[in-house]
Amino acid sequence: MAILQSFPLQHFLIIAAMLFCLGIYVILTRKNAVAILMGVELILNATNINLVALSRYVANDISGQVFAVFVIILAAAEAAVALAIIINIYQNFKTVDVDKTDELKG
Amino acid sequence: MTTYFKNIIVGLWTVLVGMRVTLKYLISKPVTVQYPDERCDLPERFRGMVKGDPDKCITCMYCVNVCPVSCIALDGVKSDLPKKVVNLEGKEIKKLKDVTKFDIDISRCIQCGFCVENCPTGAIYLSHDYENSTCSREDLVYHWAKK
Amino acid sequence: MTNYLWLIPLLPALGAIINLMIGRFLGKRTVSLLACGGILGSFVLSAVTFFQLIKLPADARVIHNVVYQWLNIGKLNAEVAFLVDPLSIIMLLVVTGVSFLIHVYSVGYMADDKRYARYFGFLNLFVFAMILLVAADNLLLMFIGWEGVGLCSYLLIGFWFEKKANATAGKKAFIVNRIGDFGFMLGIFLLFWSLDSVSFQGLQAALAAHPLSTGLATAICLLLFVGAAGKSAQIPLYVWLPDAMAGPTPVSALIHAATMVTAGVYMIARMNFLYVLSPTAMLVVAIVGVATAFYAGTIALVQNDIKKVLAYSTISQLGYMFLGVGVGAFAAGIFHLMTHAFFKALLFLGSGSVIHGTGGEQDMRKMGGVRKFMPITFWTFLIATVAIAGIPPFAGFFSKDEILWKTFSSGHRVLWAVGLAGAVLTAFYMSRLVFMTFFGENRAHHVDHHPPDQEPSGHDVCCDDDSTRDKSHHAHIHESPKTMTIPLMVLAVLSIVGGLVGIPHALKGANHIEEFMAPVFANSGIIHVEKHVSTGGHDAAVLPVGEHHGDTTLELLLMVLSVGLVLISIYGAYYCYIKKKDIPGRIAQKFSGLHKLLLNKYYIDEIYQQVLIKSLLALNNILAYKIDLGVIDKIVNGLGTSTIKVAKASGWMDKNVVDGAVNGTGQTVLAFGQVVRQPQSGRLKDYLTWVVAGIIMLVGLIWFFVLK
Amino acid sequence: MHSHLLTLLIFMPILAVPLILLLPRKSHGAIRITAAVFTGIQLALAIYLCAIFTDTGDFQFKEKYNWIETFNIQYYLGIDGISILMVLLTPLICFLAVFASWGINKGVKGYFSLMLLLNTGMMGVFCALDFFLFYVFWEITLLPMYFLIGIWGGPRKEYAAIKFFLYTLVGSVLMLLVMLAFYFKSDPHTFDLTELANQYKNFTSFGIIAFIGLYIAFAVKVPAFPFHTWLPDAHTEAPTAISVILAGILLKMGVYGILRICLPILPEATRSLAIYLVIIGVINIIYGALCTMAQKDMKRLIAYSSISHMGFCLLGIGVAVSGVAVVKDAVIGLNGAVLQMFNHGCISGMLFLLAGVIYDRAHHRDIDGFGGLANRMPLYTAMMTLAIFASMGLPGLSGFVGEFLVFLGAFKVNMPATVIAVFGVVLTAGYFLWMFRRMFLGPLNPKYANLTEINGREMFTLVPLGLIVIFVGIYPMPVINMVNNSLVRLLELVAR
Amino acid sequence: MQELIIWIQKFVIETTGWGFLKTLPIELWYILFMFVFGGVVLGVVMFFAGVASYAERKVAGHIQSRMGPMRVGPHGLLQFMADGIKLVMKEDLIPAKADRFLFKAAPYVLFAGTLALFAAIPYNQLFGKPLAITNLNIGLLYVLAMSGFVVVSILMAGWASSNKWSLLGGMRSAAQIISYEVPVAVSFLAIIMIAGTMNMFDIVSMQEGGIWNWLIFRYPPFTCFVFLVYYVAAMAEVNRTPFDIPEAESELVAGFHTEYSGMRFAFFFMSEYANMLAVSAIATVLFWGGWHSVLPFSILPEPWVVLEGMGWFAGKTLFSVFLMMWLRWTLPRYRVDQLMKLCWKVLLPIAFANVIAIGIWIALT
Amino acid sequence: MSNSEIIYTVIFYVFGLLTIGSACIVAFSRNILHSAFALLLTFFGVAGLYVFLQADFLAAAQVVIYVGGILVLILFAVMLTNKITDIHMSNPATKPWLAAPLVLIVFAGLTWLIVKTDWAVVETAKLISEPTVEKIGYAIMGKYLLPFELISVLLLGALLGAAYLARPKKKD
Repeated sequence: MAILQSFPLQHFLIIAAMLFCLGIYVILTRKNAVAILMGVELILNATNINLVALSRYVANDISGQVFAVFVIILAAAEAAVALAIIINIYQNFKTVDVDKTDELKG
Repeated sequence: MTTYFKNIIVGLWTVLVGMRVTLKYLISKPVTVQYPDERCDLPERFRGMVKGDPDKCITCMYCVNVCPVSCIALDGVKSDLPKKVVNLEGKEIKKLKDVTKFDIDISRCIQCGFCVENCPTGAIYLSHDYENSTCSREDLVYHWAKK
Repeated sequence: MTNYLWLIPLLPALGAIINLMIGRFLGKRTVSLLACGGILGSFVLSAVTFFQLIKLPADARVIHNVVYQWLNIGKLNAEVAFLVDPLSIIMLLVVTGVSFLIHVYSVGYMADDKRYARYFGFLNLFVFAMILLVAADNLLLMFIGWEGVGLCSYLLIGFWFEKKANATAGKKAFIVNRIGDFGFMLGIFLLFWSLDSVSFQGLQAALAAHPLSTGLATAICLLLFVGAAGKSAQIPLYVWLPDAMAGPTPVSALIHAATMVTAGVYMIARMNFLYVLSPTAMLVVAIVGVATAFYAGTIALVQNDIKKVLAYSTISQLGYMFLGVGVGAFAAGIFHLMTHAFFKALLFLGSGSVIHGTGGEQDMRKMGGVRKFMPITFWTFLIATVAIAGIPPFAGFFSKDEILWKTFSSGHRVLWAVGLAGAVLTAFYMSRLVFMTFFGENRAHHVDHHPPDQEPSGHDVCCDDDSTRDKSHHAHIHESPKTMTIPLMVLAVLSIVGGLVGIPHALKGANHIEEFMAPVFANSGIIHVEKHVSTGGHDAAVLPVGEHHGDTTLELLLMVLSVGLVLISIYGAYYCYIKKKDIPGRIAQKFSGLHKLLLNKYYIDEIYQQVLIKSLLALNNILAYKIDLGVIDKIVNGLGTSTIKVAKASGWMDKNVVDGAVNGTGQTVLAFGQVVRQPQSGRLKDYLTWVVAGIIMLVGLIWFFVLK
Repeated sequence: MHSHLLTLLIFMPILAVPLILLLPRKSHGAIRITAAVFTGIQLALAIYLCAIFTDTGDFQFKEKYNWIETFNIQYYLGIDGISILMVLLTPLICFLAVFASWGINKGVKGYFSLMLLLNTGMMGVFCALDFFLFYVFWEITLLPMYFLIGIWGGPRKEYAAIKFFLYTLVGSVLMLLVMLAFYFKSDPHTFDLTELANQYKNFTSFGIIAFIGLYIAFAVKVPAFPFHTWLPDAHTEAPTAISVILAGILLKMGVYGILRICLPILPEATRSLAIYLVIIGVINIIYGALCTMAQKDMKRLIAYSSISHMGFCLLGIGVAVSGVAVVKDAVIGLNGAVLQMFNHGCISGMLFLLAGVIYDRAHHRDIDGFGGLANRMPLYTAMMTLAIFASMGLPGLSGFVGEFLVFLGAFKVNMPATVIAVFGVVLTAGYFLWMFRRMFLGPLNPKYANLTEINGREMFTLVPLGLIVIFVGIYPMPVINMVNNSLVRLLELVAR
Repeated sequence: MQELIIWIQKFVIETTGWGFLKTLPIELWYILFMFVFGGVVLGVVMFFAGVASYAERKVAGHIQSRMGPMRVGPHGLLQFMADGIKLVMKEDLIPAKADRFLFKAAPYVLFAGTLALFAAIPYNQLFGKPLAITNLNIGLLYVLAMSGFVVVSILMAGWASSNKWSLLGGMRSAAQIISYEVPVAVSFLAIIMIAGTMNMFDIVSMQEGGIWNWLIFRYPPFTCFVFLVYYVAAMAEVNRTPFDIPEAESELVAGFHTEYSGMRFAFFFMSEYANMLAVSAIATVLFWGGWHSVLPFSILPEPWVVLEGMGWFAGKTLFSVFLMMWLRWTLPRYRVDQLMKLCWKVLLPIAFANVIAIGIWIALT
Repeated sequence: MSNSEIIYTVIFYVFGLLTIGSACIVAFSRNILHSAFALLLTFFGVAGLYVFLQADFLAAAQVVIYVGGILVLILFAVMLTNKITDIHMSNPATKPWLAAPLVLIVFAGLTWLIVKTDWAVVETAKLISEPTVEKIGYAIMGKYLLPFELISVLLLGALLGAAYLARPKKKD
């Protein structure tokens, strides 16, 4: 379709890269475990964009979308488990601050 | 497992039964009336506001004494020309006093009807009046004595 | 021929089992039929056995029946076996016969008791145990019966257990009996180890083989006598019997007059071959017997409870029996046992009838004039009184006089004199009883207002708290029903003629009973003679009976003397209680100390209570709470706490000394680690930062070194 | 089947444990029934065993397998006349205990599992012929008992359980030490009891010490004065069925241990120390009886009476051993002791069951708090009468036979001791009748006017014991025939 | 869609004669059309919400033997106008501690999400073309996506109110809607299996030719069950009694919109009715043959058949709405646990069973 | 560039900005709830981008799963793990001075890579546009059946695991 001709692949990739970097920033700076999870979601979204865009522009087939679907499913699973863990952490530590849950500290 | 399906079926069935009931009421005539426009008929022995009739009152103070909430205030002076009042049995009795004060505090009245039962002349009675709302509390004290 | 001997105890046993197990569901009629039928069967069988025995030649009058082996270890060989010889057959007849009559009497007496079946079950069980005791072939089986009658006595005394006093009386009876059994058991042990046998025949044989030393025989005899004293209520173990009057009156008649209490006498008679070896023991028996006879008689003088009087009278009469066997007049003792069973049963049943008729009244002071209302009871009672008082030709006269004569003739003059005094006392208190109860006018009402001042507390035994009887407390006094009066009449007849089997030779009688039992005691006589000869010169303390056929004149004289004294005594009682009724009171006032002492039974119960029981309980408490909890547990707990303390100390050592050194080393390492661990914050983000930085560096390096 | 009968007997109850653990926690009925069925099978096996058992004086139904070869430890089972009665009594009591525990509602699963484990342990103790195996089973009984008292017990259960545990543990430790001493002194090293008995000469050097060690271990279980104070507490706090097992079987393990281990292995020491056994037995009898009289709690009273009655066993053993050289028929006392073990098991079992019955209804056991129960519960009273009269040693009931034989045996050997001990019988009558009077006779305490009569299940637990009591009382010969030869042989070993 | 736009473009240019309009790109037309149509839908929905509130009160009144609103206008017909004026005039209160931005945004987001549902619903056909804002070939998925959107806005409102009742109501609501979305999705799956498409227009087209062609009667009784599951779950999704836990006035005052007043409340209010309408419309589309007549032929002649279709569609949809009202005044409210139990233990298994059964049926035929 | 292209471009950049802008709010907002709600917009923006990539199914799935599922979960988690009545849930950043340079370096590297790489883009004429649902369906059920099944199992496992983790703890 016509619309694809309007803007090149790189635009999508740049947007994805920005999302990715923002996700990493969130992960690196946030204390709140839920916020970190949000960062992970951002990164996953960025990946998905890359997958779909590259499969559309470069491979021109459906596999990228299929994998994007898989990633979405994974994200859902990951979110569920991660949030369950976070709630458990909250119950045990009364906080979700990852800096304070440093029982592993040697 | 059987109970599970039975529960579902019974649940559905009871919903249908309920819906039949509500539908019946939906199409039947409502029982409420548009109050200011239409009013229901009051039953004969409805106990509305207590009213006094100073003409019939012989100031016997029965009602004042019997009132459980003391909402009646009654007073009289010896009248110059005693009148005669027909009591409830149809006999005439003398009315020796003029009523100077016949106050009934509706806000306290509980419509027990003791005063009415004890009044020998029917000077105090329960009316069918029930729209008593006023703007101030003072207005709820009705002064039946003629000034 | 001997096959049915085991049936004699079995029939009452069956009756007992049925009545106890399912009696509740049977009608009263069935219960009484079962109970009486069982006893009647036993009696008939005993009678049959008796006739079989009669048929046998006099020397071989022994029937032996082994049922099964009970215990057999080493030399110990105890069988469940029955031995019937003239001695035991008389006992059997008396036991089953009197029991049967009392059963019949009970049918009327207990008619409206709610535990009717249980009562008859216990009664049957008692008869079973008694038969076991009497017919036993060995000491062990005898001991079973011995304890069995004790058990039944316990159960029956406490039959109306709702009243605490009744239950306590039963308990007391059992425990006092146990104390006696303590001696009895030790006697059995000693006997067994001395003679290696427990059966009577075996013992006799062993004794014949190698005679015992006198000391050992004395020990055995005295130990056995402790048991006999317990069972037969002799000093000092008589205390349970007056209390035992708490049971229903037929029970008192059966157990505490006719059968169980005589077990001790029977046992000594049964062991005569042993007793004759020990003159000392015999003398002790005789002295205890006569002392008891006199002592109990004095107490009986002042008692006001009709059954208490009879109880002390029983103790007194038992004393006579012991006197008899103690002086070697075994046959006379058994003879008195038999007659006593008749008239004392009659007395008890009569008193029961009076109690029944007056609505549960036992205090003689509240009776009087009952004669008019209860003629049969009165006449039978009178016969029994005359019999016990020793007026010829009633039963008691012959047996008692026989004992007194044997005592006198064996040389124990003092014992004889005390015994005679006891006989006078007997006549007095029995007459007093009769006069107070049956003569004069009814004092039920005006005595009622007197405070029961003289009744000692704690012994107010009133057996009837059955509500039906309580209601008719002062109701019209009436004669008892037929089931009660017929046994009375039968016993009255027996009381009259019972003595005729033993009319002494002095009165030109044949003394059949002594002759009949002679084989049993003859054996002992032989041994004794041998012994007597061997020891030589020994005072003729015990002489074989039946050798004193001379001295008839003296015997007659003594008889007249005793009868005369008894008649005087009766008149005295008549004078005091009918003619001049104020005399007893005046005497009581004059000798108030003595009167009080007698009334309170010499305070023996109180002494026992204070001295023995109290101190025992105190000891118990000390042992259980002071020693067990105070000492042993303290030690255990102390050990525990000291262990903890030691552990704590060693823990302290560990912590401060050993750990100090170890920790010092550790801390050095730790300090070093502290420096190194800084990058490892344990924080996820720090690690992630390092990861990102690392990746960047890695990519940079790759780019720099590889791609470039 | 005969060759593995004992193994089957021992492990039958434990077979039920996994089944019970698999059952749902709530299905109490199924758990109880499982326990009842398996103990019932065990009981049937035990009865069969008794039926085919004839006392030859030697070990029978032997099973011998190597267990830990390195240390020459064997799985060695066998029974003779000394153990046969206990082998019969254990399943019986346990079977009845299952029914007596019908009312347990708390942690039913655990309760029955532990009870069955306990059952296995006790059976093992009575069947083991290897000292090590014996010790293992001995210890197996310890733990379930601890938990059964400590979890399902009364208000002071922890105290009682720990006291029980500590006492027993001290004893166990001593036994372990002696066991090791035996092992290392024997040549070749062995734990085999028969072999150890053959090598008795090796142990004479430390016989006295070994005997004392073993004695303490066993005396705690008996319990002999002064190691007896755990018993009243344990009994009082334990649930009914556990009291029954404790009194009925566990106490017998002590006496059994003395008979099985001390006597044949340490004949010389036993002989020289037998007089102390007699003395302690007499102390137990009199001291226990006197203490009993002061008790106010029904179960405590029965517990102290158990102490008193177990004294007869010690007395019987003591006199038999000390009289073995001088008296021809010393075995009478030993017979009495063994019979007393069996009888006391039945009688005290009955008594504790009866105490449980009244406790279930009135929720207390204060003797003075009752009164006149005979009127309200005639059947219960009848059973109680039977039990206490049997316990008093009334002739015609089983208690008499044992006591009488003990006294008879003792009299010749040690007359003073016997005289004192016989006086214990008087005291026994005193305290039991006193208790009976206070609880059952007299006016009915109005508080208990609505007490329900003993029910069918409880009767079911009592009647078999009652029948045994009566049967042994009137016909003891079958029982004596079961044990006599073994005891004669045992005394031969002691006389060496 | 494209053709419809082109047709409109042509129509507009021809009628106005403004040729320059032709230079505008078709996409702009498209956007314009969407705005116009969206405006129409908005108006209809708002009007409907008012009428529905009136109808609801009337229905409630009559079911309870009362009269309902009677004062404003004849038989209270203008009541909704009065209410609307009242709501518009009312002061807009914002709690002091509220998160102002989110508080303000929430009703609009919610309403937008609800309104977005109407974008994909085909209301009728014009010359065989769907009359819809957009005819999505993933229509059903879109519907699902939008109802998920509602959840977020409810949470937003609940949290932004800074009121624990609101928050609890919001969280309950979210939990409920998410849960009930699952049976809805599974019933959609059954429809998709039958239709072989997610395009709602195609689904409606399948059902032409009489009542027996409606999907609800396609594989009886499974499709009936599918409908039941959908309908129950949909009622739960719009928080209607008996599933009005989030608003349970007796427990939570009024749930997530407790703190709202005035116009913002009106948006919540409207979005509830709009949601009812949307859900009913989807039910109509999926099960009741959309705009198709009960009969296999249309009553009105060709050009007016559009009106007939509109009538059928509106009638069916409004009947569904009435059914919801009827149920509301029949049934009591569920408890939370019962609600969840109903969803996960009853509706979901039945929905899956339907899918499997229908799948087998399809495979067999 | 045609008119329609302009419109598309505008719309595209609107979506792009929406995505990035809301992602920035996610990253920089001090209120975690704002972050969460901004995430909603990010997801929407990404869905829009999918539409531009003609992945309509994916766009719908993105909204359904991310918005309807994950975001709600996140919101719940936020509300459950904070004192919910506190409206200003602070979400402070730590060490931004350390993270920012790192992230910038990464971004620079990526941009450099994207720009520098010579992407083998297919010719636009061949970029076919057709409904993807059916194709995705066939791909999942055919070529990618195994990963699909695996992911199903994983999802199931995650479901159970999450339920296990989040179940109420028994009070001792």
